[in-house]
Amino acid sequence: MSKGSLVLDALQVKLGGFKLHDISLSVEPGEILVILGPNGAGKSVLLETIAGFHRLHQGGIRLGDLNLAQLAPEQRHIGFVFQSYALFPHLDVLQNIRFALPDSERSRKQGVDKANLLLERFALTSLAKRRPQDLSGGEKQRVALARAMATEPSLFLFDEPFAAMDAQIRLNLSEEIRLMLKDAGVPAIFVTHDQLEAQVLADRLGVLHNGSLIQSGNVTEVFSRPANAFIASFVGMENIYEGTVHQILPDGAIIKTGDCHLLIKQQNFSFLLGEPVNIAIRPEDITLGACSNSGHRMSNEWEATIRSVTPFGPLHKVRLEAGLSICAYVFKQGENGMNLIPGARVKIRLPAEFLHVLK
Amino acid sequence: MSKGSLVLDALQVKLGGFKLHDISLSVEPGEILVILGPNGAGKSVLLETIAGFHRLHQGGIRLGDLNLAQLAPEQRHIGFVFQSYALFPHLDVLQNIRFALPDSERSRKQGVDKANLLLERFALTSLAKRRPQDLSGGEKQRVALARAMATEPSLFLFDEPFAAMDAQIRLNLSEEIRLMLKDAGVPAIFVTHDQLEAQVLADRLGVLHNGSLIQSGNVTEVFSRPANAFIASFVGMENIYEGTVHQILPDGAIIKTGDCHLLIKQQNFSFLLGEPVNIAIRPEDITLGACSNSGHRMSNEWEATIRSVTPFGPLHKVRLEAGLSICAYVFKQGENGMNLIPGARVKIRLPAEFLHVLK
Amino acid sequence: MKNVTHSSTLFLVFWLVGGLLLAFILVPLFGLATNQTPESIHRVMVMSDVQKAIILTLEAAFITSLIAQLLGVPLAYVLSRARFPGLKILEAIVDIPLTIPHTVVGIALLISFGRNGVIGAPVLHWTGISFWSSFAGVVLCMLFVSIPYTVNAARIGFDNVDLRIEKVARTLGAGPWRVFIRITLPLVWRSLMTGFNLTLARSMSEFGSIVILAYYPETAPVKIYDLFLQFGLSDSSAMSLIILVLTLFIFIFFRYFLFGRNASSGFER
Amino acid sequence: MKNVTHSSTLFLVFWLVGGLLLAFILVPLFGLATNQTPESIHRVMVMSDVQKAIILTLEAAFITSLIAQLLGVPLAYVLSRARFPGLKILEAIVDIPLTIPHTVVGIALLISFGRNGVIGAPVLHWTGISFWSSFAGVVLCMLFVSIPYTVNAARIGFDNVDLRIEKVARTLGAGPWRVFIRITLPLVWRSLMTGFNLTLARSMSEFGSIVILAYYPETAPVKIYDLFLQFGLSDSSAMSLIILVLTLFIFIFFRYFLFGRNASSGFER
Repeated sequence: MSKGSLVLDALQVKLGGFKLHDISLSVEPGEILVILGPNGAGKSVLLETIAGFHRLHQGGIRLGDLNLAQLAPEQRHIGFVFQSYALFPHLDVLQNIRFALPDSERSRKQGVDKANLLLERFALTSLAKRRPQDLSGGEKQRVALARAMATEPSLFLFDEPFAAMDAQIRLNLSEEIRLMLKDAGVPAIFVTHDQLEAQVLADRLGVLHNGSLIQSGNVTEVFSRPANAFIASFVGMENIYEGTVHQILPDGAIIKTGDCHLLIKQQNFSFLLGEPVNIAIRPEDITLGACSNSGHRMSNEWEATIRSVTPFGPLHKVRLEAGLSICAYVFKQGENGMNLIPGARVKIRLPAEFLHVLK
Repeated sequence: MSKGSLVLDALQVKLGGFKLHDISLSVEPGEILVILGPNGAGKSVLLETIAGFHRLHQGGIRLGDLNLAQLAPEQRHIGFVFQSYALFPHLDVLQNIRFALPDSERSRKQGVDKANLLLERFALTSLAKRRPQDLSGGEKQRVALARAMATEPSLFLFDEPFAAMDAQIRLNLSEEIRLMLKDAGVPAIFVTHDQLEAQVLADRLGVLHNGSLIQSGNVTEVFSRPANAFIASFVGMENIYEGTVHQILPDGAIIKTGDCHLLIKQQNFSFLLGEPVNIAIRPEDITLGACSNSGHRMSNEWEATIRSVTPFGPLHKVRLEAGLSICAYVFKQGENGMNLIPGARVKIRLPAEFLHVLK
Repeated sequence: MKNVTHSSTLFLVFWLVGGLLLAFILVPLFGLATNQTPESIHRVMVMSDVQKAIILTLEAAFITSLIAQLLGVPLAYVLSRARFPGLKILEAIVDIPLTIPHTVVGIALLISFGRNGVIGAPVLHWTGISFWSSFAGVVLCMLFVSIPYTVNAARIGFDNVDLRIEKVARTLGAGPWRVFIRITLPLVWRSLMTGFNLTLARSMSEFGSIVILAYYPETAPVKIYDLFLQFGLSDSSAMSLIILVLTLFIFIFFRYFLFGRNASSGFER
Repeated sequence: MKNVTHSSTLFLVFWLVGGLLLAFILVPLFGLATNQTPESIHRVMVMSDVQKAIILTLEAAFITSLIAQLLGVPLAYVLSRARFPGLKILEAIVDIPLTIPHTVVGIALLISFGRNGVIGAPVLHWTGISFWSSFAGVVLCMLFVSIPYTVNAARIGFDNVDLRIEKVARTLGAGPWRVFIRITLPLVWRSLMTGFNLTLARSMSEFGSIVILAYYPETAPVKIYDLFLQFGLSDSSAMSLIILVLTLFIFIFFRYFLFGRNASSGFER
């Protein structure tokens, strides 16, 4: 296994009416890059281009010292895990794995040993004679990973392998993949449209939209400081408001939205006085508390009226009205002596450090 | 619209190799019953039996004073919303709705007025001439609901209408459906395999597994006191341990699991001394705090070691080791002065009132 | 290109082989076209028995296709919707006409539908219609050999209709007939037209059974054979070209203009 | 029953109509069977030219089906995988033989592949093989009329292969040929067999083009026609029954025993 990093350099692909625009990125050995994007963003096209199934229009792909763009797919040594795993339905588990062995090993003792080791490592020994259709989702994943490992890949690509699975199973399988990748120590790209999956898997995150990489960075960065309103809403930032820059402060600004003035703490504040902006905050970053009179407007504290409380997995989603329409998450236990029923008044705080200004 | 309640009386259906066993339930006008179950549990079969597409093997179906079992599907006045909505692809929105008008109204002014009212009520007036393939998911849902309302149904059935949609959109549509059903004031059954959807929609919840209704009750009841380990794991109770009844107390018991003794508060504790049981607690019910020495074992408090912390939507999922392997959720903000990094020691508390003993 | 880089030797070899096969289909057709003179075509075209044969063929094939729809669509629907042991056998019966040599079809139809046949005799007695050497006999032969195309095309259409769409129509208050006519039929319309076109083409092309049951009145394929036997290639090849152009015209008309792409392949993709 | 209660008048009426159609297919076959005496069957069966015709037909149809696979499968694969303007035209060309009357096929093949034909003449000169009144001519006719069945059945198979399976095989280090042979072919095997069976059946049933290009050596359908012209129904119907039983046996063998259910319908469900 060579341990070079993957570098895409201003990659362009044209495919029918669809285009990938100037994708540049790099992934280090042992790093997992998650590409997050809605259906049709070009996620699969990007992976298949790296794997050699689409002609480059411009740009380059390098893996360590290798110029991948010159090689056929079978020469690139890429472990590609497809949606639903794409196991060979006419071969059993062992045959699926043996297919991936190099020609020189396949029919020799070395190959048999290697296949057996892989079966053992992925806990598949007892399933060796099963056909893919008789495997569970988790077992299929292990076969797909074992098969990909048999080629000793220098790069892993994952194309939404969990698309057809239940939420519960997904998360367990994500964790399994993460452990295996960390162990393999090669670069990996994982594409998904599921923000939860992205969070669980990503060392770094890129957001793909209409064939362009519109933001990349670490997970916290993208999720709490999305570059624009599209990303904000795609990563579940339910509270997005239009406003204008009211005053610029040394370490932030005051934004006017409706009747409210919101204090923002943000380094490198790059907007102009009076400029229209969007302002966003994640529901889980909003603090709710019992009503008191200590709040004052400039610390982003108000009284708000509860409009509805709905269960939301382990949380409750609370919709509030306070001039702005606000959505917040709280744990189930009625903490802090609050009375969470529609119509009740509570104190809310939008911490200045979690408020984020975007285009 | 008649406003009778739906009563299923020991209903049995045989369909090829599949069976529904003795399903008894009732749904009041204005009430939403959610049937939760994995794929293949028989959820669709149950709904289609109520709608008249499968012959009853035994048992009865009544809606108010009507014996539904004697009627053809077209005589039952049921608003059935199918997976992906099953709009008529060759008809436009208005024609879809007009198809559902009674013969006596369809070509008369009364029918035209009614169709227009429905278009207006569901904000579809501007889409009246669109074909289903040109509608978004939310628009399709509104058409499906308007079409079902045109028949003035006495019962609503929903068969996983959101199956093909993104998580974000699902939740908005669930809330929309809930409002409409409350307004219509007829009984409604909604089947799903998604626990989040179930929580958002349900007045009452039933769990279907292998053709049997294995638990029913209100949402909190099923989610925090599942009847058995299958339900517990299906509703996301990640912490399930095997143990034995160690001591029986007036208002609960002490359960021994591994080296730990757990105090349980549970009315009507129905297990015997020494009996093997499962014991479960939801991750969000576990309290984490900074380490101190005040905890003592009998209040279910320990020190634990953090194994991993992974982002989980708005929360962090913390895996801990404390004799037992424990999973807990915390908000992102490192509250309570804790230091949430792998290897750190924290205090955890498993509140006795949230620990639940099951078979 | 469909997502795979196709520059390998495999695609080169396959294109060469495929091109050979396409040439094998096209060469005889071009050969037929280039072998004629305008004069010979004109001479054949104005022959009244040639004109009669062509009109007869078109009429009979069209009537056959209509009857096939009337009888075949209901069968396709029940085969698509019903589930019972023995279904496979009924499906196999529908395909039988595809497998029987055409002259065997002619002999079998002659025995049952001829003047003394178990069906032919009573029909002749009660209605005066004879299948021997008659228009009815031509239609009978065409119907027998082409019915699988109608049923199978309709069947594919019905199989592809989402059952939930039929079910939701029922819950909206429509009985089975209204659902079938207002919902199901419009959804399978293209498949039915595919079947109609295939049935029309198969009917027009039939020769072996017709030549036995109803040599007269002559259909176009029979007339070509007749001309070939009497005068060799000259007139028969001129008439062949006329028929070729006519059938290709109908084929292209159905496939591209009337019912959209792929409508005539019978194998929906 | 497939989820819908089928007790309506619609299903009753449709079953009646469908039953009528099934009866229409079966009655002539039973009529053919019951019209024979064991003696007449025996007499025909031992006729050496009848035996020769049957063996010739089986041989020619089998060879045709093999050639069709060799030429048709590569074409089906490129049609399934390639995307380019003009693809629709190539697809249409493949279907042309379905639409041409059989005697027109015979005339067209005779012009191009006859002794003086643009292809027939050089082939005769260089290889000594004549298509006129020869075994090669029989295979030629069979191939022309049946090639769409091979290509379309294989095409359906290739279309249904998940492209991701071929792609993943490439990423695992297999070149295009290895992927095609080890992965794609096994996955479409049943479709290829379906095509083989349909091609075999279509080849055995052909009469119209053979009777023009290669009346001799006589194939079974031609021999039946010959017997019918010479001796009327007696011997020809006995031979028809023999051929019917033979073809149905092959049909059932392929459909149920050798390649599993549905293998012969050509319309995969």
